[in-house]
Amino acid sequence: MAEKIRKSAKILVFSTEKISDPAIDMAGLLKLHYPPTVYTISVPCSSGIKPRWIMHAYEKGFDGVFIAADGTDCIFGESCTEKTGHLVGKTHTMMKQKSIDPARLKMAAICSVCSESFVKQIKGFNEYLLKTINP
Amino acid sequence: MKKKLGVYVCHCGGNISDYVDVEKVKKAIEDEGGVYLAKTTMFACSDSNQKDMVDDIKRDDLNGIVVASCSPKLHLTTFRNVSERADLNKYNYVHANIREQDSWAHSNDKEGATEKAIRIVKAAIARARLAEPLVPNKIVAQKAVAVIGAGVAGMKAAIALSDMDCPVYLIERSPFIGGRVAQWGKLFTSNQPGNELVEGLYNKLINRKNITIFTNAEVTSNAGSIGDFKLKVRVTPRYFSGLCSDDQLDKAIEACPVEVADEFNFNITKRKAIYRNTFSQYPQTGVIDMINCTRCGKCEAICDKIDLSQKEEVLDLQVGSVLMATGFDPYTPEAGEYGYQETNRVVTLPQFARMIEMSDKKLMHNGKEVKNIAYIYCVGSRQPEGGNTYCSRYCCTSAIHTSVEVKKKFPKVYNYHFTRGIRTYGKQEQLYAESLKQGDIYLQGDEDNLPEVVVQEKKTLVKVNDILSAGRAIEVEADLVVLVTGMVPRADNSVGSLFKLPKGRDNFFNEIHIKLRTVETFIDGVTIAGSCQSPKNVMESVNSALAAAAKSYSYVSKGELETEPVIAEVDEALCTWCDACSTACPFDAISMSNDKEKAIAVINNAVCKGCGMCLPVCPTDALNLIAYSNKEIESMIDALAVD
Amino acid sequence: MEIEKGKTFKYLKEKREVSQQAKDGLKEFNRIKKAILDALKEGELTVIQLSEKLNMPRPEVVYYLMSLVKYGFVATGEVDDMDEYFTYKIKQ
Amino acid sequence: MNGATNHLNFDAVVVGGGVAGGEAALNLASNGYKVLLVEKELSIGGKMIMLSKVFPTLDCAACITTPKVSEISRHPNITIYTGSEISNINKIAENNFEVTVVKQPRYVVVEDCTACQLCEQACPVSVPDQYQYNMVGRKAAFIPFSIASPKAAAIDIESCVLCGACEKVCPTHCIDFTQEVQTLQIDTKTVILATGFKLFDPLMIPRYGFGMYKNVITSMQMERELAPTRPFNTVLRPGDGKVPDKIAYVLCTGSRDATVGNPICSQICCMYSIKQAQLLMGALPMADVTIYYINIRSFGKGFEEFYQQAKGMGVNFVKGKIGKISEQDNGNLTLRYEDINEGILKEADHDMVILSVGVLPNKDASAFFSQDELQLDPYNFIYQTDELVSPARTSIPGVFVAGTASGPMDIPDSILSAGSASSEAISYLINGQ
Repeated sequence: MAEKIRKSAKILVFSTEKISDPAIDMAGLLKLHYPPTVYTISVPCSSGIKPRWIMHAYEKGFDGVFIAADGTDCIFGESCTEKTGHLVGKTHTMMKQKSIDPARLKMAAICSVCSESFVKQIKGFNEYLLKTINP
Repeated sequence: MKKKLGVYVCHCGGNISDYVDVEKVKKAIEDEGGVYLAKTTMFACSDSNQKDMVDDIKRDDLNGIVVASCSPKLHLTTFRNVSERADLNKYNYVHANIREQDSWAHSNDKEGATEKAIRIVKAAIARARLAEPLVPNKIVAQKAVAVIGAGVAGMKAAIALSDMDCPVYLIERSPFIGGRVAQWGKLFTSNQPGNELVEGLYNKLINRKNITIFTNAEVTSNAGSIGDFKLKVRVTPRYFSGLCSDDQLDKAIEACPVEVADEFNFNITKRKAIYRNTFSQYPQTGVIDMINCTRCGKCEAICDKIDLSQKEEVLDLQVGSVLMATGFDPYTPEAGEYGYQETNRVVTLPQFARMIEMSDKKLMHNGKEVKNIAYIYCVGSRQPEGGNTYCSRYCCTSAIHTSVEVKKKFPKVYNYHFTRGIRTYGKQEQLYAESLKQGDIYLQGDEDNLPEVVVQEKKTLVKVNDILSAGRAIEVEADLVVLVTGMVPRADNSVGSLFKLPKGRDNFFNEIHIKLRTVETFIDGVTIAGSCQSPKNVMESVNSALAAAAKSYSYVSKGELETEPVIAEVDEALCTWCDACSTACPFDAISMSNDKEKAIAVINNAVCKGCGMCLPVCPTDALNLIAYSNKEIESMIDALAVD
Repeated sequence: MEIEKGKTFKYLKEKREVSQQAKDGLKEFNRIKKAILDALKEGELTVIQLSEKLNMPRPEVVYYLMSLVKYGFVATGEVDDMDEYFTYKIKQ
Repeated sequence: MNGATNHLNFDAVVVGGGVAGGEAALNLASNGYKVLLVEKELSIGGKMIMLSKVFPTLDCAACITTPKVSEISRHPNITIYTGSEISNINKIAENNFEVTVVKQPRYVVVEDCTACQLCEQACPVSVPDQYQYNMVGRKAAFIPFSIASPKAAAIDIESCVLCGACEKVCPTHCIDFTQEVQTLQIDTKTVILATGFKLFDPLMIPRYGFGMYKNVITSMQMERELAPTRPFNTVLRPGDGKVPDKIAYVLCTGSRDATVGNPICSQICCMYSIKQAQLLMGALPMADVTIYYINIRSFGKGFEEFYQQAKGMGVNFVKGKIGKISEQDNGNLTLRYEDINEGILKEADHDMVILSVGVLPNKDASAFFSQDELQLDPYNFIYQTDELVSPARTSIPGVFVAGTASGPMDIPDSILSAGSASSEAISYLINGQ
């Protein structure tokens, strides 16, 4: 299938309502730009993201999925990081079974004011994904 | 039920429509399944539009609403309330963020931003199609507030809450209450000494039956949340079982062999391991600092009210809200910063304030009378590189006030101010005028031209290229250099982490919205007051304390609170009880039930916080979070993915 | 007197005199409105051109022109090559 | 109905419907107290509702004010009188005040008005629009501004020629010229004064040429030019409709200036000027913006960073005192100033000058009290008798002050001060002292 060269990768971000979503809001407030093909769905806590949702995103054509995790700031408890890591591991296994590059799933802890870090991470992720889309 | 949706796309007076073609967005979504009406609006949040929405919902029997505007943090509640006023269950309202996460973030790409807006709105529509009416959970709110920190903000907040008939626990980490104000001399503008101010507040506090004061007390853990915080408070004993007479206490202090730096005087003097309050601190009794005490028993022998066998206690408190008033630390300069610690001729402003308080007749330092005083401003604030970028707000006024007071007390001194532009905002300007009138000299540098302190054996020089006199190099030989240090967040602010309080870029506790919601935090039920939020002077701290008290009170006053009905639910058909979910739950909200034919998991609705940690661990996908079901999330992904 | 709904202005007219200033102001506005609209009938003009044509100070032209834009009689045209002055035209 | 008086009871009367008064009223109302909010203007929202965006977040002012305003206007415990003024407040005893309110006729039945604007279209009269700081006209039958609350028409009777055109077109027959001035007697237990501030009138400094040179405007006029509901639909100079490209700000206009009777700092002008400069750079990417200042006072949370951000965007900051402004033939302006950094006199040309006008006291409040004395401070702001410990207290127990009525402050400080006043008022209501 001939595809035209894409300017930016399609990325689904899972953010968390109290921690990383405010950081993504603040990135907008500070006019820190990132590709407009980055879409956010926010959930209460990153450790509640189901692997099947992530797999669904790849099936529907997303190039990458980014989990903007709570990290140790999580209001639901410190086990959040470990549990989010665990669900990422589980998803990686599922991705391998479907021959999807595990690097197309990325997780980073984004604190409530980590706007710059978010934009940096997303830009890096976008560049990586673009290389795999437009070889 | 087939959905009849109303969709409103907001211009936000240009904030959105300057970058997103809102008419195009409206056109693109009006034929989506379920959309009955689609409109654009200048300000979705305006009263007139809210009225229109209510009319639309009632007239057309809409059973779902989408507003595409700013972040849901600002207006989710606004539009949920609109739904309720139109007798539509508020959970049938879905918010789409096309400002912070679209028009502003992609202001450099109008086409891309418009395209993204269309998908975001479509995803919200997909979600609204599936939204179910929900009933909020009601929880009991404990009618009591814990105020953490007994400086002027904490004391004032406690009194205000008490006046509103709300029981208060006032928890202070140090052995004495009074905070930073107790360490200060005369205060601008009233010229009331800090100790008198503290005394007035303390007398009010101890007369209130519904205020319980804990000193030497620290919150060590927190379980629970808004309405019902369960705190553990560790109270370190004072090692006094009653009052010793003044005479006995003096003798006991004299007998103590341990000498340590006195933090009340910013380490410029020493104190014993057993010590008494200074006259500005309360309660007016002694205390033993067990970290430094050697338990030699000499003091115990002098007064029988001294009891080294007292043990620390851990108390359990239950409160509906927590008010944080943990204050600030004065910035401590690095060794060598403007000569700090290179010579004892360099001190900080708080140390200098204590020196003035403790001297009379002549201002002496190191056995020499002080004549020339050089004040260096913005130490630890507005740092050009790294460090603290913010302005500490109180210090210009405070330094000038100190220079005016020192001149009044010791008319022979000369004040030289090395500033970066004086910021005596508002009425404080009068003080600057007063200082100029008494003959103080002002010199100014800027971020590329900071003053320099040259420490020589016999003298200390302060130099700057003064921009007020066309950059002329000026130097002053100073008997004393006063570093006007700013405010920094408390070095040990671990109590904030217990409540997961978010911090800002400056590391002070962060409010929800700097303009209109300054005392609320993202953690429901926790408010912030005074200088733990940002640098403030006394009046500003008191105003914020009272505002925070009113807010905390509103959480607990009704005895009941509504919480989000977003909790986990179990698909009984799929559940095969394997215990994975109950292990994952951080709140012990899941247990096994044998009531049905098979063992299944049940959720305790009152305890479940709706984090969803149990979701991914279920091997049979039997768990869902209400409003975040597979269907809802996957239909949003579908809408976002469409090319 | 009988007060008729929808014609209550008659009631107030009996009781209150309309100030001369208000009457003069209305006359003046109508005169300037007509002058500006007549001038624009012949084509789009900038504030400076209008000012010369009507022999009216520029600030006054701005004020009345902007009012007429607000009331829906005049529309803003294009800006010149230097991005300095807009032209204004009759709203169709 | 002529001269009729009504007796009404409230727990609290809040005077002034700006951000501070609104916040205080909301705090009291949500604790179950019945509040009367008295506003002189035709809309609540004060000066904030007229602003473009707010520092340091650059949120649009309307976006954060309108929901608050709508919460206030819908609250079941709050009654609002707009177009109304206090004529007298008498303290009878603790928790017992008699307040006289004079309500001017709006000549429109607010409940029936749908804000359809047909009356506005029909009205033949055009007079300067005070809500656009006279930069454009408005009708005698008019809706004050698009986000006004209540959003309803009003008749400016002074300018009305009583032609009846508005009544003829009004579909709901809500225009009513039979309305009279109403005098209302109100019993209340406590009073909060949130009477706000006045802007310095730069006519008092003739050397700046305001009024004479049309391209010299005030910062509030620029605020309107930048707001979503702006008078010109873009930034233009009022002298000839040119898009400006060399813009100057003159800070401390009427502040820190004993010669005009206001020696104190207005606390907000540095920041709003820096904000406007940032907005101008956004709206007119080619524009040059210079700020002439004595000291930049960016002292609040996030302010210094905002100042640095403006520098980074290319706003010029010149430490200099403006001596005189003169006009050239093309409407451009020459600023003569003392460059403090270099210690010499200089001249610079700009095509538009914005005077960053300061905050002056609104002296209305002291006239409300005929029996008791409401003390003012040396600058004529309401005196805070216990400024450090109970900043909301005034010289009359039971009367509290909120917001800029007690001195210059920005929006967050006004909100906090309103929180403080309402908290003290609640204590007073409960304890009766």
